[in-house]
Amino acid sequence: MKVLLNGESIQLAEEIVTVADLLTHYEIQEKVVVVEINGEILTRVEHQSTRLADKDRIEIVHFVGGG
Amino acid sequence: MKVLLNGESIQLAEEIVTVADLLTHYEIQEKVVVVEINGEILTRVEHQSTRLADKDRIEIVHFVGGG
Amino acid sequence: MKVLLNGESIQLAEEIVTVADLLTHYEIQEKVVVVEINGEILTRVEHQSTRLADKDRIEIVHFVGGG
Amino acid sequence: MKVLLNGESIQLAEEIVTVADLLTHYEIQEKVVVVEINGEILTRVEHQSTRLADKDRIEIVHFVGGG
Amino acid sequence: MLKIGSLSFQSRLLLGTGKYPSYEIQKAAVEISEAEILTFAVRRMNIFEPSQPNFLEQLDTTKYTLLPNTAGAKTAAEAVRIAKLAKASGLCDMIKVEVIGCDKTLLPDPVETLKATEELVKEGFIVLPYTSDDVVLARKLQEAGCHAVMPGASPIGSGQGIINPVNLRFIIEQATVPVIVDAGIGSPADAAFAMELGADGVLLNTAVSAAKDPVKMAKAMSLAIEAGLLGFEAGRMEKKRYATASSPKEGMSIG
Amino acid sequence: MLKIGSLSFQSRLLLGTGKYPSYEIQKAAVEISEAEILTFAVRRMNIFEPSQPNFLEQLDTTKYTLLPNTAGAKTAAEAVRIAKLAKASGLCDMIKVEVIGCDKTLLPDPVETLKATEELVKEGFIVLPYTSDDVVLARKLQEAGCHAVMPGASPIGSGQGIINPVNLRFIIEQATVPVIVDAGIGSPADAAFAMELGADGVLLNTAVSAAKDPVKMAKAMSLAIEAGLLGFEAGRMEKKRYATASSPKEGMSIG
Amino acid sequence: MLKIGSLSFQSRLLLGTGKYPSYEIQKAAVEISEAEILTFAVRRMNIFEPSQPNFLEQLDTTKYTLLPNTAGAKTAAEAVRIAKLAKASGLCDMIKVEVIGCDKTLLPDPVETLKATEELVKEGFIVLPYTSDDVVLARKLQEAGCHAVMPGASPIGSGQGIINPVNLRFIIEQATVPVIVDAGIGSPADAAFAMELGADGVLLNTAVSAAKDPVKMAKAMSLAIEAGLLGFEAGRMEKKRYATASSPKEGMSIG
Amino acid sequence: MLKIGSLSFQSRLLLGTGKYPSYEIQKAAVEISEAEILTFAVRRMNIFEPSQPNFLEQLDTTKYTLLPNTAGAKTAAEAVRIAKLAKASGLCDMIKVEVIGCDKTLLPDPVETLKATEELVKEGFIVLPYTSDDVVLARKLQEAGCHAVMPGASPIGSGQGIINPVNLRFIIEQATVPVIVDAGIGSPADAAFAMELGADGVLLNTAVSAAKDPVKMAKAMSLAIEAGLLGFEAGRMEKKRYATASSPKEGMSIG
Repeated sequence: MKVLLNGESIQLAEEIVTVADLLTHYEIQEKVVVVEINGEILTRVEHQSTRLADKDRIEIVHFVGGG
Repeated sequence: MKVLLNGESIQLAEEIVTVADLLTHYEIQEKVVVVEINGEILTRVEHQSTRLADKDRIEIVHFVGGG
Repeated sequence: MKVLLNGESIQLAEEIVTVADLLTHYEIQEKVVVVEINGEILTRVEHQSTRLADKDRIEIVHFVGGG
Repeated sequence: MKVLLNGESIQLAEEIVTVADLLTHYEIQEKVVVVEINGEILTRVEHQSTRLADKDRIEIVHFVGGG
Repeated sequence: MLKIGSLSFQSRLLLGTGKYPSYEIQKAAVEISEAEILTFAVRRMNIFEPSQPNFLEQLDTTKYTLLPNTAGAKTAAEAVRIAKLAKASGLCDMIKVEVIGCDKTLLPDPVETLKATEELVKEGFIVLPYTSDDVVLARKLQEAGCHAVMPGASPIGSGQGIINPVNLRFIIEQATVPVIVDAGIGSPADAAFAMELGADGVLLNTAVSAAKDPVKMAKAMSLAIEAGLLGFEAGRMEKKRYATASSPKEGMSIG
Repeated sequence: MLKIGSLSFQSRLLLGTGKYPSYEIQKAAVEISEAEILTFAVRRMNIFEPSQPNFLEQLDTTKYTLLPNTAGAKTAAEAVRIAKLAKASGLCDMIKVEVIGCDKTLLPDPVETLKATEELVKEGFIVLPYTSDDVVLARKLQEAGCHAVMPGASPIGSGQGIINPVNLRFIIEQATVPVIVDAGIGSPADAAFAMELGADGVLLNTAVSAAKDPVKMAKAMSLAIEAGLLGFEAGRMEKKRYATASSPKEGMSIG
Repeated sequence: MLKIGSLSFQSRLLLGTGKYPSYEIQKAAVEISEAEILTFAVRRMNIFEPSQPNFLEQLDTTKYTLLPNTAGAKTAAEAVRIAKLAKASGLCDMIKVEVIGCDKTLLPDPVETLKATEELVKEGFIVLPYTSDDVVLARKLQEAGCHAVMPGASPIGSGQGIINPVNLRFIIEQATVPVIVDAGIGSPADAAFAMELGADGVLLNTAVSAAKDPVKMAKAMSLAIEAGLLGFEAGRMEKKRYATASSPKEGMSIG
Repeated sequence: MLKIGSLSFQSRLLLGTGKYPSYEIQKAAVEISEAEILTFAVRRMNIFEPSQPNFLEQLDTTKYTLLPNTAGAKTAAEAVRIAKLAKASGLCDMIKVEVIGCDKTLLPDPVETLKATEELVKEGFIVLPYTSDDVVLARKLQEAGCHAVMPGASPIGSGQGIINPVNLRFIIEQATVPVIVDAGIGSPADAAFAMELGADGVLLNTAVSAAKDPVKMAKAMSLAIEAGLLGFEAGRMEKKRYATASSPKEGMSIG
């Protein structure tokens, strides 16, 4: 399926079904990240259970240095 | 009639019918004053035409020195 | 003999012969003081050997709190 | 004769005899200048009467903009 | 020329009318100051006592523009009401929005000041809000359509002068309407400094009325404001960390 | 009236004549400033080149009092010599003693300045020493008989304004001769502030000559100095830590 | 002890984590500073490039309290969203509300900051709004239930120190929650001064990260904040206009 | 390490011993301050009354370096005599030259201070003159061979802090001996600022002895001086006129 991932239109591989799969694909499953889908913010526990759908708007954010 | 004039309850003499009468009574008809009756602000021209009624809440204000 | 001691004219007892005697008399022989006689500043060792003479101008000073 | 004029060694023409001649030669006789010869400061009136001598150290100064 | 709304003024000094030792002194001070805009407060009249003289009556109101303030208001609603009372006098349609949020510091309430400004602009007033030196708030007041912003130099009547020139400069740099420094000016140097920062005018009261000689101080202020304006226009020299001689180096080692 | 020695002046502004963009601008600035005292430096004349114009020649020297400085001197002896050279011109018997002790800061040498002052007073000059804001040194210069003390506000040509008003006030409080704030003034507000502190006059150069528009700045300075003087005479309001209303509290809670 | 919401902290220094020369230096600086609260920004992850190291990963997050900011937000809505994203990490429920209203000065938007604070308090966050030194706004933020107010000393990253101590003192005097001076601190003296005014803490970043030696500066800041706190508690001497001898007058005229 | 003459000290704080509420408090303050150099005054002893306790007796004089001052002297001759009296105690060969030229401001006499310094250097003393912030005078004192220069921050006992950082910086930039800021320090921030300017040490008395809690203030001062020194060594960030974000711009517009 096709999703909008951090502002870029991406064609996802078939095996990427859940948010957890997506994070694993980008090798950030271990990192401190927060995922928002179509404006809905997910908690960590929801990563496993949340299935992706075509046209999803996905945001993956993290903490960076700031004042 | 009885009115609330600048916060004080006053018994008005019979001959005081209009706002203009009231100003004359207090000898301030020549002064720069603004009259508010029951929350309604009057223009100068309305002083003549506006009749007072029992229980009216009347405010008479003016300009004083200020910064 | 008569001396001027710290600005006051004093009649010294006969037994006061040296500066050391003087300090003992005033019970300050143990204290940190500096003695000046007629404008001459004495070191501690000179207290014993210095004899007083009539009309001597004697100053006894010490350290006090200061900034 | 040879003089030291404002720091430069100068051979003066024969006809330059007095300080006044010198100022005229340099066309500054009209200007506000002060002349010092061998450390002696001259007043304006002395310009006429003061004769130059060989090896004189001559300074000619004036007013310039300053704070 | 100071332009506020449709009006133009020669003088950059807006003068308050409170707390003068006497009306005679006040009149002389107002005249010598050459101020064209005078502020007033609106108050309940004391009609039950023999009428006291009132400064306004002694003034040729055709010669001055009156700038009533909303002093006393603690909310936008109160400010709007006072503004309407003032306007009903038929003498003015300018209003100085002053909504105090703290009795001890007499500093303005940013939220209520903005609200009052928005409403009074809608009502067709010429609106001059007294504000803190909050830079973004000043811009919001502009966006609300006010006709001048009046940031304080320091607390009202404190005479502490300009505490924060940085914020004032920021407000002035982004201003689309005149900036009038209001409150806290204590001396002519303060007033000149405000103008040097690029302000369009200065509003003051206590600095004149509480001076030992208010008339002389009024003159001093009007001169200082002109001096500061000219200084701003003339473009001041740059500050340098070290010294630079004003007398030339050439021909210095004489003889 | 500013009285220095036997002379009296209407203007409190003493103007330097260095570093103007052109003589035309300088002439206009001098005129509009209404200064009556102009400073100059004494330099070796460049006689070997075709004569350049000289500002002094273009000046009606009967209308101005010349105040030559001893800039360039690093010792009392050099200062005394320059003073004598200046006096020999027959144009002036006033001298600004300026003995610099540090090339980077152009700050004065207190010891040599005092020595030069003592000697020049003996020689009958009217002596105006440029000094630091050292309070006791200012008094010693007075005791030496100088006719005015001229403490610096900040380094020459730095335009940093008055860094230490405390010392200036002390100098003024104990002054028996006029105090003229010299050096460091950068803007009209600085000049007004100097006068508000009680100074008798201000000497400046770069603030005018290095402004983008020197003529306009000259006017600004003369207005600012008058404003500051009037402000000092008028007696400024006291500074207060907290605010005090300028509008009355009575009759505030309307309706 | 600094108490914010339900949490207590030994250290009064809140440290920003932006713009350090290297993670090694940053780690050393954080440690030596003894800060317990570290600020972070929330940003879109660059997932398409090989992952870069991230400071947070190298931090024992059990030892520190994370204070994410809403930098980047220009409206209350954006700030609220960023706050929720931060909280969803499960690492923190504190938020620094930062709604910028001006890109050039990075000064906060008072209206949006207040709105965001109200909403985030309702949402159960521990809310620390970064605000201007507007005194009344600070009180409104308190009334909105924020857990600390964080007025700026001067513009973010400017290092200009405390420009307006008067307003800061007013904010502190009427504070019912901790006051943390945020933004503009440039040197240890600035930080000490903030604490001497009675602040409960200081938040800084650039003063440490942009120092030539950030680690040493981090130590300096932590000492300065302790010094300022002790100085405030010790009760400083009164300022006097004139001098008063510290050595006794008695027995001075010796001999 | 602070090196004065042949001696070296860990602490940068020189502490005065005047005007403490009690000897107990003074002892505790001296200890916690970690000062190694203590100043004293020399006074005529009151031998005709029962002896009062004396702070010096209660001090382990082997642990501290005594720095007697010449307070009370108005001439170089008087200062030299007091210095010799102090040295004759056998306890010290350091002397703080303090020749006051004005009773109201307690500011030093530059000429007599220089004279006394020259003579005492010849006599073999370790000489630390208290001086104004006159930059050239400071250099002359160095040239006279003094072992440290001690410019005042503001009048003795006034607690006004550093009025003129510009002159202090100049003095420090051209110093060939340690510069110790003496007099006028009122708070820890003042002390930190002095060190940030590059001073080698700070001498204070009233700031500690007149604090409500002198012991706590002594601790605050010792921390502040260390903070300021580290801050100076760390190299502070540059001041900027406008703001610069500490959070990154990248990835800001989320979603």
